[in-house]
Amino acid sequence: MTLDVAWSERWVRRAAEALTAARADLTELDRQIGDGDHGENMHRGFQAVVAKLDDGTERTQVGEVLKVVATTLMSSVGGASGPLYGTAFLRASKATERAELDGSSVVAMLEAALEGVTTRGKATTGEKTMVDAWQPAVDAAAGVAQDGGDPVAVLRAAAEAADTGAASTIPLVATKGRASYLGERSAGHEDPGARSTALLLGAALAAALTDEVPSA
Amino acid sequence: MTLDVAWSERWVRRAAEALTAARADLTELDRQIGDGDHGENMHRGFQAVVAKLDDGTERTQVGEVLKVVATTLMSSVGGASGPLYGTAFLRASKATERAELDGSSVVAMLEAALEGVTTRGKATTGEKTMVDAWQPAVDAAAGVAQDGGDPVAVLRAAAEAADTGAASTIPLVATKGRASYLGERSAGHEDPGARSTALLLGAALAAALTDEVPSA
Amino acid sequence: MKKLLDDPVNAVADSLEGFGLAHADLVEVHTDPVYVTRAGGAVQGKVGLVSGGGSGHEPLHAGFVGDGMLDAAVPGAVFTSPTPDQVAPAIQASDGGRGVLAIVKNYTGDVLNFETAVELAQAEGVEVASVLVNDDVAVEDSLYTAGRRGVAGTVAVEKIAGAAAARGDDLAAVTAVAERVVANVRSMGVALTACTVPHVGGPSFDLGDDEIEIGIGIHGEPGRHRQPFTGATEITRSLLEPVADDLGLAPGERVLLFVNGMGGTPLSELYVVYGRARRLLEERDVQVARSLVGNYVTSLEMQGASVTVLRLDDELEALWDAPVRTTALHW
Amino acid sequence: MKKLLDDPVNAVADSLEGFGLAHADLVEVHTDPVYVTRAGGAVQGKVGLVSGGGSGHEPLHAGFVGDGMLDAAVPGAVFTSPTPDQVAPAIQASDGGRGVLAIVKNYTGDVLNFETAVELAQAEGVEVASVLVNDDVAVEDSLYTAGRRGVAGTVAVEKIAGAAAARGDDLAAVTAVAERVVANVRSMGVALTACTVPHVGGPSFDLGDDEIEIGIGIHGEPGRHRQPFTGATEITRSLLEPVADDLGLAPGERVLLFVNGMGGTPLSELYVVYGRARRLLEERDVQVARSLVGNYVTSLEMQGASVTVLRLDDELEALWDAPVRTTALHW
Ligand SMILES: Nc1ncnc2c1ncn2[C@@H]1O[C@H](COP(=O)(O)OP(=O)(O)O)[C@@H](O)[C@H]1O
Ligand SMILES: Nc1ncnc2c1ncn2[C@@H]1O[C@H](COP(=O)(O)OP(=O)(O)O)[C@@H](O)[C@H]1O
Ligand SMILES: [Mg+2]
Ligand SMILES: [Mg+2]
Ligand SMILES: [Mg+2]
Ligand SMILES: [Mg+2]
Repeated sequence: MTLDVAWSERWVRRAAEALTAARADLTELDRQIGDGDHGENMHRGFQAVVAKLDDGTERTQVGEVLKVVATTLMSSVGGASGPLYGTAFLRASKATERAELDGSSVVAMLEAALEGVTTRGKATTGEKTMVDAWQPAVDAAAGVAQDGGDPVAVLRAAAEAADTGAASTIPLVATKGRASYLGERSAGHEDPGARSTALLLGAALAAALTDEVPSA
Repeated sequence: MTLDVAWSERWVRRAAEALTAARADLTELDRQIGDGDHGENMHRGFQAVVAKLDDGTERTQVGEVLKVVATTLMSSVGGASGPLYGTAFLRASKATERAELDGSSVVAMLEAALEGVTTRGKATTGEKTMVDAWQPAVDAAAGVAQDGGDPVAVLRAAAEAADTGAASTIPLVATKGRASYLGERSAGHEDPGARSTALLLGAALAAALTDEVPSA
Repeated sequence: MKKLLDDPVNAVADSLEGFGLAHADLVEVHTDPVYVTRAGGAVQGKVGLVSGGGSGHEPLHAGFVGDGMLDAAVPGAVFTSPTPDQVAPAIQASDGGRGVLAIVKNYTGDVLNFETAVELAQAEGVEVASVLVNDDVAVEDSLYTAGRRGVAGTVAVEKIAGAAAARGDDLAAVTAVAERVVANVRSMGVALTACTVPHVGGPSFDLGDDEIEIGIGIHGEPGRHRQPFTGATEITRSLLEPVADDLGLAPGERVLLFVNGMGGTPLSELYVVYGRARRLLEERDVQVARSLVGNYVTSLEMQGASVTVLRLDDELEALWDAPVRTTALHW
Repeated sequence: MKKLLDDPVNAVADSLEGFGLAHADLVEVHTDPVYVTRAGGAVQGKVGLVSGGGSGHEPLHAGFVGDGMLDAAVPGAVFTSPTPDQVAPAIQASDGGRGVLAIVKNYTGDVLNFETAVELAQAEGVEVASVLVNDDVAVEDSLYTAGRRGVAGTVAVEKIAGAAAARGDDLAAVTAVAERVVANVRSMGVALTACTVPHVGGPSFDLGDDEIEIGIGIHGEPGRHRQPFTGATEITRSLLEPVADDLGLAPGERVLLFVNGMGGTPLSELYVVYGRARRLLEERDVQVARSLVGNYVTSLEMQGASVTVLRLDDELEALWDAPVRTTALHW
């Protein structure tokens, strides 16, 4: 399957679906070590994105779709995750100004997204943030691409690494974001933003595996 | 046993003891149909009375003791019960300006007290107030005195009638005091003021049956 | 029970001590007996205004002591009216030579204790009048009850009578204006939760997770009936309609709309209720000319609110607008 | 969950609608995007002041819009910072030709969203400066945290910077005075209960019947540690001491003492805490020259309080005393 504009739209719709399904779970994770709004924030944001996508505009580049995601998240999410994901998708959109992505463009997209997150948030791995999902995703994707993997294999590596990365935040003590206020008490809980990153990349993979578009 | 000044002091101390023991129960009754302070009010009032009694003054008339009760309740209880009991004891003190009470003076004392309550509170029997304890107490006492009963027998009749009277308030719908705000919902609960009246008269009887003075 | 108190027995005294320290420019807290006067004492040549009642309704009444409102407030124990020996000196301390108006909420306890206090103060040569506030439409006003309770409408009575006294009205005129407010103000309240009286230690009534009490007073007492929780719009309607009906509001009339919090409800929710109540009044073609939203007559930490409507005329509106400088109301 | 709301999704919008209707003389509520400005818009020739953040802290910030304080406030969703496209127009609407100061509480979300908004407003030609409020001593300020949070001290920053702007200071001077407040103000809070975010429907954390959370923020987040409930004196000590120590208060210094309620605590208890805190300061020979007690920076209906101390000098004291006319602060 090719990672074209239609794929990117399916990605967004699958992401919206996945985040709505995980709304309560993400909020519960955030309730444990944050302020209990991450599920609501991501749900609100991606519902707005989907509404925007349906505005009838024809889009010919993957980057155009990702730019809609970026600007809509920026203006509808708020909180820490709004600007972080907004910037991630803005950078990613600039790296994907093309009709179709090959393996190395997927890597470029993920690298740009990660760079967006770290530029804004100044976090590195091990600080119990979404970076702990993005960074391994980028690394794994780059490895598979280097070995000549096809774009779907690259995405799969990214999604799986993000999932493992999110789970790896559980024992960590947060030093960035709201969870850092808890100090040692932040250990023992998964970071909600790392989990939502894993969900986003999982949705990208799912959209690449089937043509089916989830119903709104 | 004679109902002398020593008896009246024992009465006050026993009353204080009984009200402190019933503090939580009276408050619970008041919580059901009022504002949950009657136990606290009576406890606070009679603690103040006992403190006042211990001021070293020598008292030669029952009325002097009851006047201490009256003025102290008036200035330390507040709420509805403060002025009602205050006036009751003030009138009772005027009816007992003597060193010792016979049967008919006990009746006169109780009649004066009831008159104090009704003058201030304007309630009659059946309105679910302390009048439903005072009125049968007066009636029963008058009956026994008329039949030539001794003062202790008169007191016993009053105490027993007050107890039955208090219990008789349970099915009533209140039309006076805070409980009247509840309308029909006030039925099914005993009136706290009627109960405290029964406790007061029970203490008067107990003080007449033994010389023992409860320890503070 | 978790409360920011030490010994519950000293709750009122400890709180008043802090209140007096925080606002020494405006108030003076007297102890033994306990009452609060404005700093500097009575204003000579002005009718004095005194109110009081059980504690637990803060900022009522001590929060309304100051320029343009009360000269003294008398706090009793929590939810228990003060005693005559507290009220009488407060009345005397408020006399600036033109008499004193006592503003009494209609509860048996308050009425009886103020009655005696007024007699005591009169015996000391002070001219004293009283006005009874009974704005709570949740209670039937009939021969078969103790009459309507005084609740949040008390703020309007104290503010407007205070302004009348401040402009120099004599005792009869201040009393008349206070009575005019009483005649034109109505309230009704709802509880979402009960409150816990410090010395009791448990909730004042038991309410299910999805139940509310309509027609509560301000003493943690149960309301007139219990119903399932609906939402702000429905609840506001069940408070506003009886109030407006009882007042007999006619199209074109002007009112003050006052949404009062019971202590534990966030301000943001009070504004939701305010918006709903305003819409209902506008549907009746009643004009909301003045507004007040906040926690002014509370029941400790109870969650809930009351809606108060005061029918305005030019004079009441001007007196409402007159300057006031107290710890809780200031313009 | 029982709250005086209809659909939780509209909680902020519904509340703001009521707020705007109740206070049309002071504020104007804008929708799409959502922000609040003072009625009549920017004051020409005055530096504009804008603040904002998640909702649920009412009266912060919209309650401080008015003469002598903020020109605009930007409320986000409950406990979620507003978006740049809300903040940027609020900044532009506050520009009276002498630039705008954005007062930002130090949370990653607020910082990032305001950052972008400031860039957007600057791109539209507005001169904008920012100040970060980070008064919460419960959080270690180190390389290993997101830094201290901004909590109740924000009120002092907004009041004093507002007074500096009102007296005609230029943007650099207003910014400098705001930074001076930030450098001299510290806070610490305690929760007796958690709060319930409307769209979550359950408590923000679970606390036992006899437990309290020391070092909470204002977003319903858990605190720094949990301990058994003691009483007001002990709890106040555990809040006041870290604040005073961190400020390095010396004998003879003058301070503002601000006891802030978290929304669900009765005013009477806040005064108990105030009295205790004052005594502790006096033991250190620190003079409490100014006081504020009330629910100003809240966490919905959370029960609890915070203690804030601001070191005063003559200028800060005069700016604190300068007239202010907002819905929540008025003198
Ligand atoms: N500095 C940062 N760098 C990267 N990610 C961060 C940073 N700060 C917070 N996050 C992420 O944001 C998530 C929280 O998002 P959200 O709950 O929506 O916002 P808020 O913390 O403002 O309530 C965290 O779980 C974390 O993954
Ligand atoms: N008008 C009245 N006449 C007689 N007794 C009354 C009247 N009103 C109230 N009471 C009595 O007072 C009792 C309540 O006293 P208390 O709880 O101490 O005062 P409050 O009602 O002010 O809280 C009631 O149970 C009732 O017996
Ligand atoms: Mg969050
Ligand atoms: Mg009672
Ligand atoms: Mg009472
Ligand atoms: Mg948030």
